[in-house]
Amino acid sequence: MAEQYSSFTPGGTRWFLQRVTAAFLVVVLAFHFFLLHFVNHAYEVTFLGTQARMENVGYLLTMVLFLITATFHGVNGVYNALVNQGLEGTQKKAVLAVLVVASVGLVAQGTYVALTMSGMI
Amino acid sequence: MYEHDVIVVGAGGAGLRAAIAAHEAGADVAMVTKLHPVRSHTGAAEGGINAALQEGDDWELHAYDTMKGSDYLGDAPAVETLAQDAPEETINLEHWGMPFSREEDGRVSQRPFGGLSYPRTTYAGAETGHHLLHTMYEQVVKRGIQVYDEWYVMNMATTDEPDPNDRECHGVVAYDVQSGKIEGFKANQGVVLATGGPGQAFDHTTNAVSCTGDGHAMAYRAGAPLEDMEFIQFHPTSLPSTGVLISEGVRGEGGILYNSEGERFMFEHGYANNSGELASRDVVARAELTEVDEGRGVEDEYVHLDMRHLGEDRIMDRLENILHLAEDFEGVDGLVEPMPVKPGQHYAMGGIEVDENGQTCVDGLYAAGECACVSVHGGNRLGGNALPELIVFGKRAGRHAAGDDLGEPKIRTGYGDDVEDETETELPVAPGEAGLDTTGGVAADGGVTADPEGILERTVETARERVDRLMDKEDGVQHAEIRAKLQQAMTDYVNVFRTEEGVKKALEIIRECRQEYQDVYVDDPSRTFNTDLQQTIETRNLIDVAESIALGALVRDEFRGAHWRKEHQERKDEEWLKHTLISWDDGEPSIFYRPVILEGQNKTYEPKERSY
Amino acid sequence: MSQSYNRGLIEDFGRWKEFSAGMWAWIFHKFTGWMLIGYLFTHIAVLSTSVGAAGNEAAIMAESDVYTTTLQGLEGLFLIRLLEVGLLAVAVFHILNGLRLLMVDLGVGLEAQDKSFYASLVLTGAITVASVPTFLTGVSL
Amino acid sequence: MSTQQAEPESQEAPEDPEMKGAESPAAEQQKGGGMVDEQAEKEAELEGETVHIKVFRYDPEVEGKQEPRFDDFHVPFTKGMTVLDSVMYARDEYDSSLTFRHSCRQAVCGSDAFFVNGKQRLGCKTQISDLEQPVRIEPLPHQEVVKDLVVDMDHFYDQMHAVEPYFQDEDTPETDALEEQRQSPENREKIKMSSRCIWCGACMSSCNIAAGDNEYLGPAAINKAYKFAMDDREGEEIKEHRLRILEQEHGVWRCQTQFSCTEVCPKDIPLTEHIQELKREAVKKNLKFW
Ligand SMILES: Cc1cc2nc3c(=O)[nH]c(=O)nc-3n(C[C@H](O)[C@H](O)[C@H](O)COP(=O)(O)OP(=O)(O)OC[C@H]3O[C@@H](n4cnc5c(N)ncnc54)[C@H](O)[C@@H]3O)c2cc1C
Ligand code: HEM
Ligand code: SF4
Ligand code: F3S
Ligand code: FES
Repeated sequence: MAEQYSSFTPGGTRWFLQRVTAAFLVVVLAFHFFLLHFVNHAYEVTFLGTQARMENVGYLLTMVLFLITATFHGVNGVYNALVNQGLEGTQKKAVLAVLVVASVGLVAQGTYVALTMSGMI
Repeated sequence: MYEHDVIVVGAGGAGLRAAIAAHEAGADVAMVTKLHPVRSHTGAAEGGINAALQEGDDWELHAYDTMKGSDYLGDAPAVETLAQDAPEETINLEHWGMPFSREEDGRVSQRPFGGLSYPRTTYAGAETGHHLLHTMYEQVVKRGIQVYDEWYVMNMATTDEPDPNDRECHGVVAYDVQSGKIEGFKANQGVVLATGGPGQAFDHTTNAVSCTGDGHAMAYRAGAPLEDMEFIQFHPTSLPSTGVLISEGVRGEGGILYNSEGERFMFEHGYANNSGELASRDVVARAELTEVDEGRGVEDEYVHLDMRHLGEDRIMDRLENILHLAEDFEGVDGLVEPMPVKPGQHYAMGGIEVDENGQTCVDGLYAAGECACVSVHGGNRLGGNALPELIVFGKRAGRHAAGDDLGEPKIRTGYGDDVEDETETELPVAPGEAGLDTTGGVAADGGVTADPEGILERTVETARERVDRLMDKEDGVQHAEIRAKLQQAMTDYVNVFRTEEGVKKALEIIRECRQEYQDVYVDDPSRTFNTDLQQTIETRNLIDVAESIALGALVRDEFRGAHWRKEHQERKDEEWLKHTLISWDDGEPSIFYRPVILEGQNKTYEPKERSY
Repeated sequence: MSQSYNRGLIEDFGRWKEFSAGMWAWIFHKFTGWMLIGYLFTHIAVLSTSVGAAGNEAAIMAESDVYTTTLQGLEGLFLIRLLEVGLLAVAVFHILNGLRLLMVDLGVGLEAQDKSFYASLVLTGAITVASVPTFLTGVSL
Repeated sequence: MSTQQAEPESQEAPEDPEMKGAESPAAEQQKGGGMVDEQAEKEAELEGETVHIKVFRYDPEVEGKQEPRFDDFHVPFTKGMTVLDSVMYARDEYDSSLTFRHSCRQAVCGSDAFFVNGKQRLGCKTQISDLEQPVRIEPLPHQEVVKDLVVDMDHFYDQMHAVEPYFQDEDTPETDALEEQRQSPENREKIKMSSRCIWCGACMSSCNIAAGDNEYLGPAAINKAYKFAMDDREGEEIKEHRLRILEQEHGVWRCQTQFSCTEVCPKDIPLTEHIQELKREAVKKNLKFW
C-alpha cells in the first residue's frame, strides 16, 4: 500500500495565493500594458515621462506591488511546474533556494529602480 | 504453500461477505480469486435487494412470496432464513456506507418487483450490484483481509474416502495468472466456494465471461453433489450480440415486441392474450423463441423491442439508460429504430448442495452465492432475491467456517438414508469422465489418506502435471472450438425449450466434447498471463456443469418453474416435490433425489397454482 | 513486476499528437508563464539603466540619458517591436487562459472547458493582430 | 500460396524508438506452427465486410514477442461489434495467445480499458464502426505492460487504497440496530456520479501529471475520496481527516486541470470538477476566515 504522504506544507496556501495573485495581475497587467503601449507609446518613453508617473506615490506603490505579486506568481509557478515534474529531495530544496534568492534579488533590484525613477533616492 | 484458517474462493458479493464474516469471527482469512474483487459479476446486478424493512411488511410475507416463486421447490428453512436475515444484512450494508437510493425523509427507498406482494426491493439507482460489490470490497480493504487476486483456483485438496460424507477438504490449489506459478493454499478450518454462476455453459448469456462454473465443477469432483441444475432462468430481453440485459422496465413502460412480419406476436399469436408483453419472463422468452423457430424472427435470430412510440420525452425521462445500453453495446439508437432482443441465460437456481450454514457434505467445504444451492430459489428465482442470498448465506458460511456455532442445520446434504435413487431414465450415452484427463476427483486416487499437508501437496502435484501436459502438447484441439460447440448445443437443446430428444442430443454432443477434450492443447507457450491455459481449464469445468444441467433436464419429466418440458406440460407435485442431485462417483455421475422441505417455523407451505 | 515492459519516454512525450484541448491549454499556459517570468527579469534589467540616468539632470532634459537612449534605441529596432508583439500574444493568452483556469478553479463552466480554451486562442490571435499597427508605428526599418 | 497475405501489410513503425525493429510475426513460428498460415487461410475465406485491427503484442517469455510489435487481424464485421468483440474473435479464431483482460462485456467490471486509436476507452463499450480503420489497440499508456494488452494495475490499486477507501463513522450503530442512517436524496445525488467508478484506470492512464509523478494519487483515487468526503453520513471530523490526506503534496494540488481524465472516463464521472471542488474545500478548511 502506498505510504501516507506527509509533508510539511500541505500546499493549499501556495495554490490559493497563485490564484489570488493571478486575479490581481489581470487588472494591473492590463493597466500596465494599456498605459505603456497604447496611451503612452513605448517608443516614446523617456526618463522624464517615467519620472513624472513614478512621482505619484499611488502609482509607485502599485508598480512595486505589481512587481512583488508578479514575481511571486511567476516564481511560484515555475517552482510548481518543476515539482510537478517530479523534483524530489535535495534537488527540490536547491531549486527552491535558487528561486527564492532570484526573486528576492529581482524584487530588491526592481524596488531600487523604481525608487530611483521616482527620484526618492 | 500458503496457509490460512479460512480460504474464500471468489470475491463477488458472496465471497466478500463470507470473508468479512470469518474475519469478524476471529479467523485468519484469505481470498483467492481469479479476478480482482471489483471485477466480479455481482457488479452487473441492477435491480435490487429484497428485504422486508418497512412497517407493514414482514419476513413471513417475503418467505411466502419466495416459496411461491420457487414453484414449491425451495426448502423452507433456507427460504425463511433468507427472509429473516435479509433486513439486518441490508441495513448492515447501509452502515458500511452503501449509497442506497433515498426517500425524502432520508430513509432507503424500496420499489415493487415481479412476484413480490410488497414493494421491498431495496436499490441503489440502477447499479445496486455495483454498489454492493464495491461497498463490501471497501470493508475488506478496511479490515486488511489478504486478497490473492488473479489467482485461478484449479482444484480442491480433499481426502478420498469412498463416501463423500466422510471426506475432508484441506485447501485448494491455485495458479498465479500473472506468473504461472502453481501453489497450494492450506485451509486449517474451511474453504468457502463463492465462484458465481455457470452462464458460460450457454452460448448466449447475461453472465460474464468469467462465469464458468469453476466452483460447481470443483466441488462436484470433490464429492459434493450438484442440486437442481436443470433450473436455469432465461431473461427474455437481452441484446443479441453481447447478452447485455435490457430491463423489464421497457416493457413496463409500454414497449412492444414485434416479429419480422411486424406483428405484435404476444397478442396476435396468442401467447398471452391478457398481459401481452408483460407476461412473466418464461412465457415471453418461449414466445420469442417460437417466433424465431417458425421463421418469423429477424435475421432468424431475434425479435424487435420497440419503444419509439413512447416519445422522446418519456424515454429520456424514464429509460435513458436503456438508450445508452442499446447504443454502446448494439450500435442501435432506440429513438430511431426498434431494439433487437432475444432470450439469454440469466441465472442458475441450482448449484452445489449446501445446508443453511453453507456447508456441503464434505467436511470443511462450504459454498455460497450463485454457485451454491441452499435452495431458496427452487424452480425459479424472484428478481431481487439473489443479492440478499449472497449476503445472508455468505455471512453464515463465513462464520461457520471460522468456527461460530450456528446451530444444527435442518437441511441434510450428501447421499443418505433420506434420498431416493434414480432408476428409470434412459441415457443416450454414458456421461462422465472420458478417460485420460483425470484432473478431478479427490487428491489421493485410491491411495491412503495422508495428512492434510500431504493431501495438498499431492493435489498440487497433480495440478502441475496437468498444466505441463496441456502446455507441452504440441498439437490437437483448441478449447475455443470445444467451448463453442458445447455452448451451441446447450443453447440449441437445453435452452428455454426442452424436449426429450433434444436433451439427449445435447448429452451426446457433450460426450463428444469430453472426448475431444482428451486432445486439447494450449497453444500459447508462455507462463505469463496465459489466458489460453486458464480458459482451457475453464472449458473442462463447463463440460461437467453443462452435463449436469442436461442430466437434470432429462430426468425431471415435468414442467416446474423455469424448467419446461415439451412432453410434460404440467407440474407433478406427487412425484416431483424433490430436488435433483447429481454426484460424481469416481468419474461417473449418479443421480438421486431428496424431498423438498415445506415445513417452516410456523407453518407448512402448501403447493398452490403459481399464478399472478 | 520484474518482467513487465516499461515503454519509457514515449509515454511522456511521444503521445503529443493525441493530446486533447485541456492538455494543450496546460502546455501553452506553462510556456507563456515561463516566457513572462523570463521577460520580467529582463524587463527589470533594462529598466535598471535608469539608475545610471538618475541625477544627470542635463541629459534627462535633453532626453539623452542612458535610460531614454537605451529604451528608444531598443524600441527603434524592428526585431524588438516584433518581439513585443510576441510578448503581447504570450501575455494575452496567459491572461485569457488564466481567467479560464480561475473559472475552472471556481467550478464555473467546466463543461465548456475546451470551448473556452479555443476561445482564448482565437481572442489572443485577434487582439495580437489588432495591436500590430500600434506596435509598429514609428519604427524605422 | 496465400501465406504472405497474413503478413502485416504495413509493419508500421511505432513511434517508440525502443520498439523499432519489430519483426513481422512470421518470424514467430511458435509451437503449433503455421499459426500465420492458418490465419491467412481463415482470413482469405472471409466474405463481406471486415474490420482491420492492429494489436500491440508483447510477451517477456516468448521469442519473437520480447520486442513489442503490432499484429494485424482482419475480422468479419457484424452489426453492433465492439472493440472487445473484435479482439475476442481474433483470439478465438486466429491466435489463442492474444491476451487481454475482460469479463462482463457490459462496462461494469472495468477490466478492458485499452488505448484505442489514441484514446483510453473500454473495449466492450466502444462500437468498432465509430472508429477509423485500421483500429490500433494498445495497452493503457503509462502503465507497465505484462503481456499484450494486459498492464500491471498494482500501482493503480495502491493509489486507490491510499485514500482510506472505506466508510468511516465513529458512531455507526452496531449491526443489530435495524435502523439505517438518514441521508437526504440531495446528498445521495451529490455523490452519485462519484460512486459509479469501476476502477478501469483509464483516467489515471490519460493524466500527464500522474504519468510524471508516481506518487500523485490520481483522479480515480481522489474521486473515491470525494465520494466519502461529500457523504453527509460521515461526520465533519472524518471529512477533515480525509481532506488532510488529499491536501498532501501529491494529492489534489498536483492536478493541473488537464481534463483528459474527465474526457476518457467511461462512466462520465466529472473527475476534474470533483478534484477542483476538493481543492476549494481544502482551502476553505485551511483559511478559516473564509
Ligand atoms: C445482468 C444481471 C443482473 C442481475 N440483477 C440482479 C438483481 O437485480 N437482483 C438480484 O438479487 N440478483 C441479480 N442478479 C443475480 C446476481 O447478481 C448474481 O447471482 C450474484 O451477483 C452472484 O454473486 P456471486 O458472489 O455468487 O458470484 P460473482 O459475483 O460472479 O463472483 C464470482 C467470483 O468468483 C471468482 N472465481 C470464479 N471462479 C474462480 C476460480 N476458478 N478461481 C478463483 N476465483 C474464481 C471470480 O473471480 C469472482 O470474484 C443479476 C445477474 C446478472 C447477470
Ligand atoms: C495577468 C494575469 C495573469 C493571470 C490571470 C495568470 C494566471 C495564472 C494561473 C491561474 C496560473 C496557475 C496555473 C496552474 O497552476 O494550473 C499561472 C501560472 C503561471 N504564471 Fe501566470 N497569470 C498572470 C500573469 C502572469 C505573469 C505576469 C507572469 C510572469 C511574471 C506569470 C507567470 C506564470 C508562471 C511562470 C506560471 C507557471 C506556469 C507553469 O505551470 O509552468 N503569470 N498563471
Ligand atoms: S474514474 Fe472513470 S476512468 Fe477513472 S477508474 Fe473510475 S471509471 Fe475508470
Ligand atoms: S487529467 Fe490529470 S491533471 Fe487533473 S484534471 Fe485530470 S487529474
Ligand atoms: S469487459 Fe467489463 S468493463 Fe469491459
